[in-house]
Order: sequence, then C-alpha cells, then structure tokens
Amino acid sequence: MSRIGVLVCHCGENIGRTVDCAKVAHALGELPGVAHAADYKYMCSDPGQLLIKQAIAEKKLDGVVVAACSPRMHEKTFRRACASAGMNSFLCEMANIREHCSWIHEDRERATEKAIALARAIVEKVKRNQPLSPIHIPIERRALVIGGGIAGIQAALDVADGGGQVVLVEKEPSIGGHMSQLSETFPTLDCSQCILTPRMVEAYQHPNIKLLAYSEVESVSGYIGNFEVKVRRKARGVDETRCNGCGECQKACPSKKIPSEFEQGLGKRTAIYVPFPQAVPNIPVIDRANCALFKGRAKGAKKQACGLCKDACGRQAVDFDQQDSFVTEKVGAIVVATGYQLYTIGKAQPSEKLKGYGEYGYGKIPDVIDGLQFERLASASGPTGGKILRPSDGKEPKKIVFLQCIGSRDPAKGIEYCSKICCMYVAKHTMLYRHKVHDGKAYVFYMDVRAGGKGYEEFARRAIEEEGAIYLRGRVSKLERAGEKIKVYGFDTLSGRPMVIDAEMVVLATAMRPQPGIETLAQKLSVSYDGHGFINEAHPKLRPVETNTAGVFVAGACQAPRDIPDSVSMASGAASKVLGLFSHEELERDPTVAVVDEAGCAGCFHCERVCPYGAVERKDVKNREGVVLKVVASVNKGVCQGCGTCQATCPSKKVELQGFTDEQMFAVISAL
Amino acid sequence: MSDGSFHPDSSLAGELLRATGLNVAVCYQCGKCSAGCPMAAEMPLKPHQMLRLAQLDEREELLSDPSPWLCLTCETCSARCPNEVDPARLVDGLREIALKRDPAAAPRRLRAFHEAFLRQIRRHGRVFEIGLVAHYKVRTGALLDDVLITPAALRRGKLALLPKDIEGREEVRRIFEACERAARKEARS
Amino acid sequence: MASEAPQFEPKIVAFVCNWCTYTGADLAGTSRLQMAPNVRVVRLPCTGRIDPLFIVKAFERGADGVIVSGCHPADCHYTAGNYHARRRFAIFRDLLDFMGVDVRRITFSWVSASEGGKWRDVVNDTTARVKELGPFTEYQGLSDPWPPAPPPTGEGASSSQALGTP
Amino acid sequence: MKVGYFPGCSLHATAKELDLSLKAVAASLGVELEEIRDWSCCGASSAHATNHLLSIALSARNLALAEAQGLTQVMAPCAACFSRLATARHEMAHDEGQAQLVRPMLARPFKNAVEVQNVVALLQGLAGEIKARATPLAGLKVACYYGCLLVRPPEIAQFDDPEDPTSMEQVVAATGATAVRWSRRLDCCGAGFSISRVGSVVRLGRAILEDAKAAGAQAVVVACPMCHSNLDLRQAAMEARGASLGLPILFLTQLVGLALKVPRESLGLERHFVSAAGVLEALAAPAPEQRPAPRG
Repeated sequence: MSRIGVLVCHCGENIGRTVDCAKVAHALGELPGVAHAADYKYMCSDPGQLLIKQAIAEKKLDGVVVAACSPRMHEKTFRRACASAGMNSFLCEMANIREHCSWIHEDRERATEKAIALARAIVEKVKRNQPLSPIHIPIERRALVIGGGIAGIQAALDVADGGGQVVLVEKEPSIGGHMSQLSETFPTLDCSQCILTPRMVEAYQHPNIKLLAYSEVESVSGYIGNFEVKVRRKARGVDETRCNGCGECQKACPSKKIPSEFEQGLGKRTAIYVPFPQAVPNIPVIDRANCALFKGRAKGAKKQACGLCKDACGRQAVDFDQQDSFVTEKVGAIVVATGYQLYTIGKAQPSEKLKGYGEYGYGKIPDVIDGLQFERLASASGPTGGKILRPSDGKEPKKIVFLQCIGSRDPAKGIEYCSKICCMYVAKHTMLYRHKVHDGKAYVFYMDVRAGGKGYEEFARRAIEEEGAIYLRGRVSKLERAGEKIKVYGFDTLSGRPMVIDAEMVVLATAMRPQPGIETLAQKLSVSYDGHGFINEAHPKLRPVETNTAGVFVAGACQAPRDIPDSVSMASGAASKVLGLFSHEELERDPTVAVVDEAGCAGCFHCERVCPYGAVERKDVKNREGVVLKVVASVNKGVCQGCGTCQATCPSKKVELQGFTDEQMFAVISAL
Repeated sequence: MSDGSFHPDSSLAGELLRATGLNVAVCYQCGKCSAGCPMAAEMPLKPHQMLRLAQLDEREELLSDPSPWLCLTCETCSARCPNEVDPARLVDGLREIALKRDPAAAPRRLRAFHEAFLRQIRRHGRVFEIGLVAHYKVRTGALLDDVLITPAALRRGKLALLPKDIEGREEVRRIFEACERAARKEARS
Repeated sequence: MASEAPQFEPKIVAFVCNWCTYTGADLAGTSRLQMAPNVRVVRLPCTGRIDPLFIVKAFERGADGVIVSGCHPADCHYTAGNYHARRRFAIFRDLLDFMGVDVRRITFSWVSASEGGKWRDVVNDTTARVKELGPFTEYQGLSDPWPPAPPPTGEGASSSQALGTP
Repeated sequence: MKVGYFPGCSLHATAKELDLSLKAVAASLGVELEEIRDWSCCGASSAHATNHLLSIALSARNLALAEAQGLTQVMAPCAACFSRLATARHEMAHDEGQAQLVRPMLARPFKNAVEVQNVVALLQGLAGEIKARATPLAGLKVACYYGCLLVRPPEIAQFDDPEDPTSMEQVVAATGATAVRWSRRLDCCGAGFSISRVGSVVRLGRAILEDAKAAGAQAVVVACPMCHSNLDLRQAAMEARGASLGLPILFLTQLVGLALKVPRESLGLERHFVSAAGVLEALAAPAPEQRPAPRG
C-alpha cells in the first residue's frame, strides 16, 4: 500500500474563497493509500514547505500531492522541497485547483467537488510514479556556424574568442555575404568593405575557426551537445592547399563574359574566378556550367576543349578531376545564419504564392534595377567604379526614382511583412546619388518612413532636408517604357495629386526573403520556420536567438528581415548562448523520455516514423553467440524530447513515456 | 466628424461590408489605385480618397460626390492593389448605397444611360442600340450629340433598327422585380 | 454525483497538451474567466501522446463528454505531435461513431497559450452541447468498480532508473 | 469541337462583324458554335453599377440556359459579357448567401457547371492549327490591345498574366503578322462612357492609339466589341483634338480570317469607320523584306 501525503493550499483567499480546502483534505485523507492529508494557508511559503518535509519524515511518505496552483508555477518549488527531505523529486506532483478551479468557478459546492476530483486523480497517478533521475549528456565543445555573412562571421568570432572551436560553413566560394556587396552603410555612411574585410580575414586566420567555404550542410544527426554534421565540400576544381591566389588562371581564361553574381549581373567575370578581389579565401573556383572544358565534357567531346587555366597555373593547383568530397564534424551547438535574398523583379518567381511585378516591367526595362544592383553601381569597387550609370546606355541618369515596399507589405503579391531595412537604405541611396550626381534629382515613393533605430530618423530626415530628395507618399501603379525614359505613374497622397515622372532610372527596394533552400536546411535541423521560410525563434520576446530544437541557435536575416547592427547583435547573442552551453561539463535534463520494452517490441518501427526528432534508433538484440535474434526500437534519451507520440502510436504498447505511462494515465482518467 | 472607428451596423463601412463583403478598413492608403486610375484626373475624389472618407464615415460628402459615378470598373486598381482591398467592387458598393439613399444620386447623363439600358433589357430581354440611344437622348436632351455618326452607323449595319423580344422576357422581368424587391428590403433594414 | 441533481450536470474530461492548451487554461484562470465547472483537465506533454483508448476509457469511467485540445497546426512545441494527433483522431472519429459514441460528445480544438477566452468558449460550448445530449449511459457497468487495484509502489520496484537524490 | 456561344447584344448590332468573322473563322477551323437558345443581355455595366444582385441574376440566367442545353463551356466573344458571365459563375460559387437569393429567380435547375471562356483563349488554343493553315500576313505590324476585362480582375478572368499577357500576341504570331511592343495594352479605353461621357473616352482612347502608333503599329487588334466601337467610332473625335491617327481597329477574328483566306465579305471589314483598306492593300502587295519579329 502506498503512503501518499496530500497537502491542500488555500493560497490565502485565492483558493479558500471558493474551495472548501479542509473538506478537500478530509476527502482525500479517506482514500486508500493516502497516509497524510492536511491543508494550509500558503503551501509555497517556508513554513508550508516545512510542513511537507516534516510529513515526509514523520509519516514515511512515498509520494506527495500538493493541491494548489498550476504546476507551471510551483512544481519546481515543491519538488525541490521533497528532494531536500530525501524523497525522489519525481514522486511529487501538483493538482491545479487554482487556475483550473477556484479562479474560474463561483459555486463553492461544485468547485470543492471538482477540486477533490482533480486531486484524487493526481493521487492515483503518484501512486504509480517511479523515481526518476535527470539525464546527463556530455557536450562536444565545438560549434557549427552555417552561413558566412556578417552574422555568421560575428557568431564564429565570438565563440572562437570565448575559447570554443568553430566550424564555419559557407556555400559561396567566399565568405562576406551580402554585406560585402554594399557600398556604404547607414546611418554612418562608412564603407562596408572597409569594416567587413578585416573581420573576414580575422575569421579565416583564427586558430579556433575552421572555414569550409564553397560547402554545404548535407545532413545533421544527433542532439544538443552531440550533433554529427556531414558537410559537402563542393569541387572547386582548384586544390586549396596549392593555390596561392595569384590570379594567373583568371587572366588565362577565355570565357570572360559571364554575368557576375557578385556584381548582380552588372559586371562580368571569367569561368574560373574569385567572386571579388577581397574574397576570403582568395582561391578561385571553376564555374562548370560556363567553363568551355566542362561544357565540352558534358557534350561527350573526346578532345579537351580548353585547359588554359591549368597551363597558366605555376603551382599545379588546377584540378579538373576534383570531385565533391564529404567531411563529418562533431559539434555540440549549431548557429544558423544563412541570411537573405531579394524578391526577384523578373517574371520567374520561385513559388506560386509570389506573383512578381508585371506592372513594373518584369525586369524587361533595363534601367529598372533593384537595391543591391544600385549598391554595386555606387560601390567604388563596382562595375562602374562608383559612378551611377544606366545599364542600358551607360549614361548618367539625371532623374532617378526609388520605389519602396516592392514585394513588402503587399499580400497580393505574396508578402505581407515589412522588410524593415528598405526605408533606411533608400534614404542612403538618395544621398549616395546626390553625392555622385550633383545636378541629379532623386524621388522616393514611400508609404511610411520607418526609421526606428539609433540615429536612423535623423539620417532619413537628412536625406530630405539637406540632400534634396523628394519624398512622395504613395505607391506607383505602373512603369512604362517611353523612349529612353521610364514613365513613372504614381500618386502623392499628401498633396492629393497624380505624379507622373519621366525617370531615367528606377530603383526598386525589393523585399527581403530568406535564402532559397532554407526549408530543406530547417528540416535537416528539425527547426521550425514560418510561412515565408524564416526560421522561428523559440520565443519572440524572451528567447529570440534560440530555436525550438535544443542546441540550435539562429542569427541574422534568416530569422526575419534584419539590418547589420541587428544581425550582429543576434550573432553575439547566439554566440553567448553557445558559450553558456559550453561552460557546462555535461547537460542535465528532465527525464520525461520514452523507454522501449525491448522484450516486447515487435520491431514494426511505427514509432520511428512518427518521432519528430529522429530519436528512435534500431538496435540488434543478440544471443550469447552474437547472433541477431531481432531488431527492436530503442530511444536515444539525449534526442527524445518527451512528446509521447511514439507511445500513442505503438500497436503493442511497448514504448512508454516516463512520467506519463499508460498505467498512470488510465489511473488518472479512472479517478476523475 | 466621427472618429473613424469601425461600427459594423450603422456606419458606411458596415453598409459596404454588407453590400460587398469587403472591409474598407483594410485600405492602408498607399494611393496605388489613384496612381493607376484612368479616370482619377476627372474625379474630385480620387479612389483612395473615397475609401478614406468611407473609413471616416463621411457619408454625406462621399455619397453626394460624383466621383463614384466616374469609375469605369476597368479593375486596374483591384488588380494592382497590394493589400487586396478591391477598390472597384467597393466603388460599385458606394453607387448601390447612394442609389438606395437617393434614386436621383447618379449624374443625370449616366443615370439616363443606365436607366435606358436597363429598360431595354427589362422590356425586350436584350438591348437594341437605336432604342437605347433614342431613349437616352430624349432623357438628356443631348439630341444632337451623335447625329453625324448615327446615319453612318446605320449604313454600316451597325445599329439594329427593330427590337425583337426574346421568348423569356417574362422571366427577365421577374428577375428585375425580385432584385428590386431585395434592394428595397435591404434599404429598409 | 452531480447526475443525481435535478438538472443533469455532465462530467467532461479534457485531454490537453502541456504547452499550449494547458497554459491557455491557466491564462483563463489568471484572467478569472468564469466557466462551467464540468470539465476536468488531464495534462499531457503533447496531443501526440493521447491514445484514443484514453477517450474510450473516459467514457467507460462515466464521462459524458471529452475535449481534446492542443497547439495550433505549426505551433506544436514538439514540431509535429499535433499533426499526428489530428490524423489519428480523423480516423478515430469514425470508429467512435461505430462504437456507439455520438461524435458530438467530443470536441477537438486548438487553443494556444494566449487563448484563455477561446478555452472558456470550448469549455462552455462543449458543456452546453453535452447537456443537451443527456447522460452517456451506454458504457456503464463495463468496468470494474473504482478504485483500481493499487500498483506496486516506487520502493523496491524493479526500475531501470536509479533512485534520485537520497 | 463544339463550343457554347453567347453572342451578346452588341454582336447583333455594332459589332456585327465580330459575329460574322467569328462564325467564318470557326467554320474554317472546324469549330461548331452552338448559340445559347433565347439568351438575354448580361446586364453589362448598367446592372452592376446600380444593382449588383441584378447583374449576377441576369448573367446566371444565361449560364442556367446553357446548362439546360447540355453545354459544358460557353464562349463569350465580347470581353464585357465574358467578364459578367465569369463574375456570375464565380460569385454563385463563392457567395452562398447571394446564390440563395439568385437561384429561385432562375426558373430552372442550376448547378453552376458551365465554364466561361473568351474568344482569345479559344483562338490561342487553335494557334497551332491557324499557323499550319495560314497564308502568313507578312509585314503587317499590329498592336494587340487587351483592355480591361479580358484579364481583370485576375481571380474572375482566370486568363493569362494580368500584367504581362501574351495570348493575343501568340495568335497574331500564328497569322504571320508582327505584334509590336508597346506600353498601353492594358489601359482602359473608357468604353463604359462611350455614350454618356464622350470627353473622357476621347482622352483615354487617344493616349492608347498614340502609343500604338508611336510603336509602329499599322493597325490595332482587339477582342472586345466595346473597345472596338469606342476606338473605331470615336477615333475621328480623338483626331479632331490632336494629330492624325488613321489606325484601323481590327477584331482578332478578322485578322485570323485574313490569314486563313476566308471570303473577305464574311469578315465585315467594310463596316469599320476607320478604313482598313490601306492595310489590306499593303497585304495584297508583295511582302517587304522579312524583319526579325520583336517580342511583344
């Protein structure tokens, strides 16, 4: 027979007003297996907790039920009290007679009756509770950072400086991300590359950082403290250990007219190329889709079509037969920092949901460009050497129109959110334009100027007050090609007038979207993402850099539209979370995990299929001779998060969630 | 001056909701409708301003204005509206509400045209342009407007001279009556 | 029991997940939202843990109605548990009907941690509906009289888990 | 191939040539047009500007008639009729409250099972056939004018890309003529005010035609009788206040008819106010040197 103690709390008047606590204690005391029942004004107070400890000692209790507030409030408190009295803390549970009873009912008699039922059910559960102990997991003190933009670089540096090891994976040939493409940054107008490149080099040379550029995460297994990550190292066609970045191969390459991704199509590059002069690592990559040799190979040509780069290389670094390779890294934490892409102006849209902007010329009017293209035009290292020139004819536009909220705040075209950074970078663009084209006129069509941030409002006002930008409040209906000009049909809702402007160039501030493929990556990591593909944080206010998978953190624009300061703050936040995790010898967590009865398991693996965490593994059951008798399911305690879906699915009921076993739950239901 | 808050029952916004199923509060006043509207130049109130006055419940000012009647229902606004407001349908709704309030609300020429047009359908089931034009001209006094064109149109076989009734004209008449009853009922409630 | 009172007061068992609905019900409490006292909440980690047999058991033990409620789709604390639950109950609903349980006695719902008001509505609506349907008597007498046989106690039980802090 | 046919009021009068040329082209392409028996007017803009319910009920009557006749698809060559019928179909399916009001008015069962199509979609589907049988109209440069209701509102029309349609250009390409690239293909010509507000119509129409002319078009191709009568009949008024336009307005069916060499008299080209004679003469003359066709 059990010896359960029941303690009923009045919570001052909070419970006592509507529930007859003495009556509840008395009724519970009558139950078989209840050795002690009492009520008290404040169970959570020190004297209240003392009552529990005394009861455990004096009545030799083997279980405690506290009928009081929500377990979310004080379960920890009471379990700690029980533990200090020598009882296994998981033998203590709470019945919620405050939030679920006294606070929501007025009829004293019926509330009391309900409180008795709720407590009785928990008594029946505790009778069947087993002593449990927390699970301990060792930690691999190494972090994987996915994405080598400013957020990834910052996170990697912070973890590395804090003494952790870092594997930094970047899918492009160079780290640096979008920030390396920017000309100058708001609100200080400092040169983006000047502040970024030192950090890129620092990350490359840091003894604690292993950089895997031109690589992608192939698969992830394991759990917090113990992830195993397989990384695909895409074939560069260049041996990284031999190449010294001299650039002779690029000079030799005959294919020189390939649109450069880094220049947003406004400049050209060769087939063997380094994306930009400051690239880190400064090692070229062969673009196989555009290389004459590989095109020839793809067609099945017997003769080698080209090979000039290889001939030009003095260090025999060019290797046409290099294949993708794989490395496996063990890490304890992961930071996702994959960044953003811009909403494409063109007709081809990546999903049905996004409709594109036919009325703005679908990217058919050559002098309609997007914000990143303008950055390249304005950049001193860009295709025009920092001159603002039209892509169509190389002339300097004297009238330029900026359109904000293209793709953003536009549910009809697929995106309802505000992209956050456009107001600021458009203000910056008008200033850069004014600094470069002194007699030029800049117009901005906007809906609201959202300039929340340190120095942001002042910056946006400066564009209008000192730099002469004309802000027109309204959206543009249509862009129309009119000879060499672009007719902009807009409306200024402030003056109530239609505005038709003959522009020489139009810049669309297109929406920020997460990188393509983010969903696949999120699925590999078991982290959730929203309808747009942005990674979900664990809590929008209180856990902004954690995800719902323990040990996986998030930083930068893959979580929501972010500017540079935000991305860097998030990255440092994520890094501090990683370092906090690494400061422990091992992890301790709640033992609410599933356990398989291997003797009874039939090996159907339904549990394996439904487990959201991949916690179910297959295990061979062998006899003494080592012959495999059967394969059964086995739950990895480190991975299991305790949802219990496996148990409800198991046809033979041979997997049980500790703390919520069928026996316990049926007892609860029966007693209600 | 009302405070612009949303009163589903008595407000103009509420009436529009019932007439069109659309919530005028969704309009965030970006002005893209007015920027692309072919008739905006001739409207005293531009499309987004009409929606604004509806949001502010400025019923008299809006319903007595000719602007709703200048909409061609070309749907450019609705096709391009970023927030899926459907201004064209809302303007349709405004016209219906204006007519319920005062059957003489439409500008005379437009009213005459619509009346003449619907009278043709009601009588014959189809529209016969010469009858339509004649009726319209008598009602508006614009007798000499198209005199130069009409003979040319006749010569080209472009105007059917004699009305020919469809067999189901009774059916059509009943449809008219049922719809008018429904409109009156709505106006009373 | 309440069923002996002049007006029929149904007994309703609610199976809810810990992260969304239980917290939402807590919020209803902290907001002092008054509701019918007929519903008794059973807390589980996730709706994915809810075995259809729990519902059968509840009816067998005298429940007149059942509520199953968890996180909204895509909001599951465990990523996908509520999807499994949804699929399971889509099938189970027909089975219940076959077993002679009027499916109107069961409410499937999503209540998030911030929807205290919605929880109150679910409780009140279900109570009102079950009141109208009257007592559920079909399964009465099927089970052993309460209480069930006491189980082995934690002490001395053969458990793979080590005992906790001494 | 059999297609349900809803001519609409204007095809019996102002746009008789659309009716004639459509029938001639359909016969030539082996398409049987089955007219809805005893159809009534769709209500056009007058109904929906004054009584929305009436506009749905009048159009729904025609869909119900088509259904009773066993048709699964109805083609309305007039863009306005097409839009009204498609709206009725859409609202009868999506607005149950309104559908309950309308159903009793129809005097016959109504399942809302008839698809609504426009003439451009019909011809686009036959473009391969047209191309195979056409005597190419080489050297003829036309501007494809869509106007409003063929593509807008997109959820009703369910046809082509609402901001960058290509279907008319595809049909024109099949005839061997060249579609010029121009900007105002989708602008409204103001046909709704054709009679009641001529000033607006002239302003809007002129802007459209001037752009077509500047793009090098010799004629404008339309698929809507409202647009046609407006741009054709009012062109003189447009010219009165500006430069000479002289742009014949052709129905797409007429252009296809020319390419298919159906008898000229069945195309009704002589019915236009702006004479197409110049264009026809140019066609009769030996084709000028082939230029690469710019994309529309």
